[in-house]
Amino acid sequence: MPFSMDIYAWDSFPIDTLLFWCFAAVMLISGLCVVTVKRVFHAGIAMIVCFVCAAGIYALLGCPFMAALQLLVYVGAIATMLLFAVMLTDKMMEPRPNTTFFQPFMGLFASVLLFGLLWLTVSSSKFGFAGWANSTAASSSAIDITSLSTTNIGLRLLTPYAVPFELISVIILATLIAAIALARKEDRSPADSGTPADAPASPAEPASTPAKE
Amino acid sequence: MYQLELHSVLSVAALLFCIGLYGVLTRRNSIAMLMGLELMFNAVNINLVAFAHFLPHLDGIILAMFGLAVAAAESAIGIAIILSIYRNFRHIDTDGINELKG
Amino acid sequence: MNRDEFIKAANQAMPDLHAKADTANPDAIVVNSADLHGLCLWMRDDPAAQLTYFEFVTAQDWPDRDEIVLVYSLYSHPLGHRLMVKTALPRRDPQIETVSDIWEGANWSEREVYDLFGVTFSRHPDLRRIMMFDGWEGYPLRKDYTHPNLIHRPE
Amino acid sequence: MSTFPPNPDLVTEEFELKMGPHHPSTHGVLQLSLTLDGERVVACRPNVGFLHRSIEKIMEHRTYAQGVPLADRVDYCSAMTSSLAYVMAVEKLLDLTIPPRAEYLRVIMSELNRIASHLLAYGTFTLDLGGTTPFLFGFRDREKVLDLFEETCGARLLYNYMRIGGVACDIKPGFLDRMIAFLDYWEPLLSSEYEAIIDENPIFYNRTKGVGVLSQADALRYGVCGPNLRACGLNNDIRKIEPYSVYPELEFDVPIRTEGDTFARYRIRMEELRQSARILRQCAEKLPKGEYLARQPYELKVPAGETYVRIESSRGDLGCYLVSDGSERPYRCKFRTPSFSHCSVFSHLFRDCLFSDIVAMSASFDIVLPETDR
Amino acid sequence: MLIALIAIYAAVSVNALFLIWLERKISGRIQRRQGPMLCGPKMMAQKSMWLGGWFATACDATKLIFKEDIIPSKVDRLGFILAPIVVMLAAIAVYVPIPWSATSYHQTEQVTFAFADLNVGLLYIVAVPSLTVFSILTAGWSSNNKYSMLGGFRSVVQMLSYEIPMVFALMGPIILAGSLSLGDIVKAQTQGLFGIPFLGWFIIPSVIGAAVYFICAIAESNRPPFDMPESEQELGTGFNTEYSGMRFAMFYLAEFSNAFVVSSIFTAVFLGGWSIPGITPPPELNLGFCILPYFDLLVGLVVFSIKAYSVLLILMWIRWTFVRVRPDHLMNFGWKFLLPLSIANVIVCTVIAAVQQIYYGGLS
Repeated sequence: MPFSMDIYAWDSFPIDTLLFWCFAAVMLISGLCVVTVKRVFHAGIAMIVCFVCAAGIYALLGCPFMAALQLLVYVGAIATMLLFAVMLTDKMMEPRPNTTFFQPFMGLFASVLLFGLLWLTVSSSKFGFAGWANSTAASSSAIDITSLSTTNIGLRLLTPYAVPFELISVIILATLIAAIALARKEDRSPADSGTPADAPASPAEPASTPAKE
Repeated sequence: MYQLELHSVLSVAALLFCIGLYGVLTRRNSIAMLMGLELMFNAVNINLVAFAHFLPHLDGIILAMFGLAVAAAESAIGIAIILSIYRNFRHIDTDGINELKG
Repeated sequence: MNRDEFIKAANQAMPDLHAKADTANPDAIVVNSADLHGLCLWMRDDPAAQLTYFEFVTAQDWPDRDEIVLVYSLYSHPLGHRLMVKTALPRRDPQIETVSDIWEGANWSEREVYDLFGVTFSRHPDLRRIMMFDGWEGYPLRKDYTHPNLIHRPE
Repeated sequence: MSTFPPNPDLVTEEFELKMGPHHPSTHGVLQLSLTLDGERVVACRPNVGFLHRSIEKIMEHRTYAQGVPLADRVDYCSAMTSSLAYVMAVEKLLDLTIPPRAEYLRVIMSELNRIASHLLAYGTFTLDLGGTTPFLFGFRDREKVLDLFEETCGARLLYNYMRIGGVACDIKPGFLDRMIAFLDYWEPLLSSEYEAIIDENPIFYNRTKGVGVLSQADALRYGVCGPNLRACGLNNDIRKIEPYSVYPELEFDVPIRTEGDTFARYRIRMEELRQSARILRQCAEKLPKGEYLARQPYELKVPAGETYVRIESSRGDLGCYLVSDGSERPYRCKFRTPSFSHCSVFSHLFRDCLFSDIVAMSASFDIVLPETDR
Repeated sequence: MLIALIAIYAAVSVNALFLIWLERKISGRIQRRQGPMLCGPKMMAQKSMWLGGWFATACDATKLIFKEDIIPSKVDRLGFILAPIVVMLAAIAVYVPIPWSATSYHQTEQVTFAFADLNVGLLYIVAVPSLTVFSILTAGWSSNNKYSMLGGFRSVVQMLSYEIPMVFALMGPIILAGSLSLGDIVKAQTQGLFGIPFLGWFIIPSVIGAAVYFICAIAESNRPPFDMPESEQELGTGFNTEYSGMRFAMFYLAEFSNAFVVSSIFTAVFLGGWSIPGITPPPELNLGFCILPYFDLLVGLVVFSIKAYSVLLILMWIRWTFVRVRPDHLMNFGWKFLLPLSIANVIVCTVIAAVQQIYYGGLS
């Protein structure tokens, strides 16, 4: 058994392109599942499969740091939070019809149109990078910005991009406080906030929208 | 032909973006809408990483990481809002929530 | 304090009680069911008696005398003496006031007597069958209790 | 008491959870219907009666001698003491004095039974908290006690050893030496193995200190007895306050603690194990020679009358209220069992605590379901 | 490529089987009984207690495989089936970056012998358990019974709140070694600290980090004393109550392979992987050591497994002596005690790394 992976002969067979297309295919299929599946919990699971494949694609595109981060942040935190939200709000056993008659076609039409537009711009443009790359390579910063190794990312992150890095931490702190404030009972808010917010069920289903359940 | 070209990655990301958009537009359950939104964020990140790989320039990844952080913050706030809506209306159908009194 | 002092103290504390000594049980007094609740209150609060520990309440079914005799047993830890109180109730529809407001321990014992003997305790917080399931009819520990699939041993 | 009052800030919904009759930590078939608010227990309603064999009804159709095996089954974890209560009630009605050797044999057997039952309690209590090793220590040594029982009365759980007027059979010649050998082997283990693995363990401390505190007033109001009441600081050991059989001649002391929480109840039982060993050593020396049974006619007729006898079983004061109408069958026989009142305390005690506290507290009360349901 | 994957899977499952047997023997020994003695050749059982019954886990595994695994009717089928698969996937995926040994036979410089020595090794190791978090959540929710839901929520809350102190605890060695890849961390540990050759292991400079990581690792892999989620006494084996047969075997194997992974990461990061203090040559010097081809590879492998199994024994020893922790103590302990401790550890390690850098010309 070859004792180390990285001296395996890569170039004889385009394994990474093949892998890329597998990941892309699985990602797109699970993406479709997310939008079409009846039960939201299954949509959640499909979304997680999609995130994992995206992490695979990042690894293939030469930056494993981003792949690990994606796994950690998206699959570990955001997806778990979404699943928690689904559990809190969804009644498991009675799947409800989720779209009215005309709505899917409008959405379909809009997104297909957008995709056509994007596809045209992408395939027609010629990305002439050769000239551009070496012109910026000799720029002032000591870090070699062309090699995507983790140490370079770290250095680049903290020297030229130090300010946005701190800003991001402020944003996350603000979200933390906002989320906690939202989760508390609203009856703390001043009395004139209309119907008491924590009445278990809103007094009357708004007559305008017929109950669709 | 076998080498990976940029525009193939970009088209995949664009397709994912459109799927996310379709999800946001058609889904009635607001949590599923949020999931569609997350798909769109992912598509954007794939684009950024693709440019970082082919250019090759480091800023793509750094921007992707910032994008990641903001997406996480945004979905946290989204879920908090949805849960407080659920507490008031007992359901989270996007059609049902149209009064502003709150 | 043995039984006779109890009777003297009880009669003296509640004039229209006229508690009598029980023949069969050496340390039991007999009281009529109406003023049992008053007697129990006195027993718990009186410094001489201090019967704060409720042991059990049970019943004896006497079909020939057509009565159900309730037996309350109380004990006092500080003073170390015991007193048993007996009252007689008619067999058809035995009804008595609950003592679970005086001692919470009585709650479950009274539910058991209700379940097995059919004595209803008025003002009992949660009078349900405790041993049998709720749909059971009949009171098993009564002497004349029969059940379709009850097989008597050949004498 | 580490209570968890409802948090006014969070809007939560309660849900009903039946910790049903078939559950690993309810020590038999007890159903606790809990209303939970997330991890916090809002209210608890124990339902009993799943193991009701109506022993009192059957006793009314059996002669007095046939009642002894039935009395064993009232509390199968310490069968000796439950049949002892019934037998002493009958003897009190007959006002029969039994030979001193039988008295001593009865005390030896009930103290051995107390050790076996407390070992069971120690094992299940630590098992419910998650420690599997102490469980095995407890049961390994309990086997040795059961061997002693098997050697004398041929049974390991329901011994049918007590008789009206004495005991069923005399002990084998080498019994006392084997018993002393067991005590010598087992007593040092108490501190070296049992308590060493559990007592100084900080996690055990956090799980039991200040959990399930029962004040003395509440305990008395609900009729709690035995080690659980001694944990609230009241000496209610019947062997001391109403000494019966030969206990006045034996000197032993009664462990008392005042905190009244789960840890106190656990400590009381461990101390009682040591006291039982001490009693057994004294009985081994003082065992007189002579008759072991004052034989009674099979068709025994008991004069009409009522009596209530109370003895200290391993779980508390076990009473037998016997009514006889002169025939050879008891007219009414009521067993006042400690677990019945301990179960009724649960609804008062399990409020504003955590779901995992329930397991610790119910295990510390050492309730046994046959006693509760009779 | 494919052979390597099959090799990992085979090694992991055989290892997990062996671990289950070892666990039962150790627990037997602690409880002064013999553990499984019956399955397996008789004469070996007579010879010594440790040889008896080594066939037990094989019998268990085959029993579990052939047992009919029931899928209860009211269950969300997709989540129910997917959860054990993802748990097993995550349990195996974590093995990839572990540096078993190193050899300098071929190249001029030491090459770590691992399945794939990623240069984001430690981050990958922290990222993959988030898959187990998701699968436990789905298992608990989709088996649609109150107990498993409670168990699922408890385990997710526990794993999430112990992930943060774990990451901070691992930060110490990363700073000291200057790289995320496990191979480099082990190489950095071969040199001494402040010039003294023997103090190379990272457990010496970041002792607090080692202790915090050890506790968090126990919590992450749901092992006692933190096994509140699947405590039989309360929740009836928590999230895997409804599982039986092969699916339950998957959860069980995953738990044991997690335990082994955790102890091997602890050896790699804190106990100096395959290096024997003082004897293993620093990475650049490669000649003197390999007498036979791949000899230093074998020696490294033996040293690594000795250390890994000793840490595993401590894990098992803890499992059978401690009582279960109550969830709210768990949370207080995690957030209020471990987190500040691990942050303090990061500061201590940065100071040591700085001193190392200035006076002794850096580690890696």
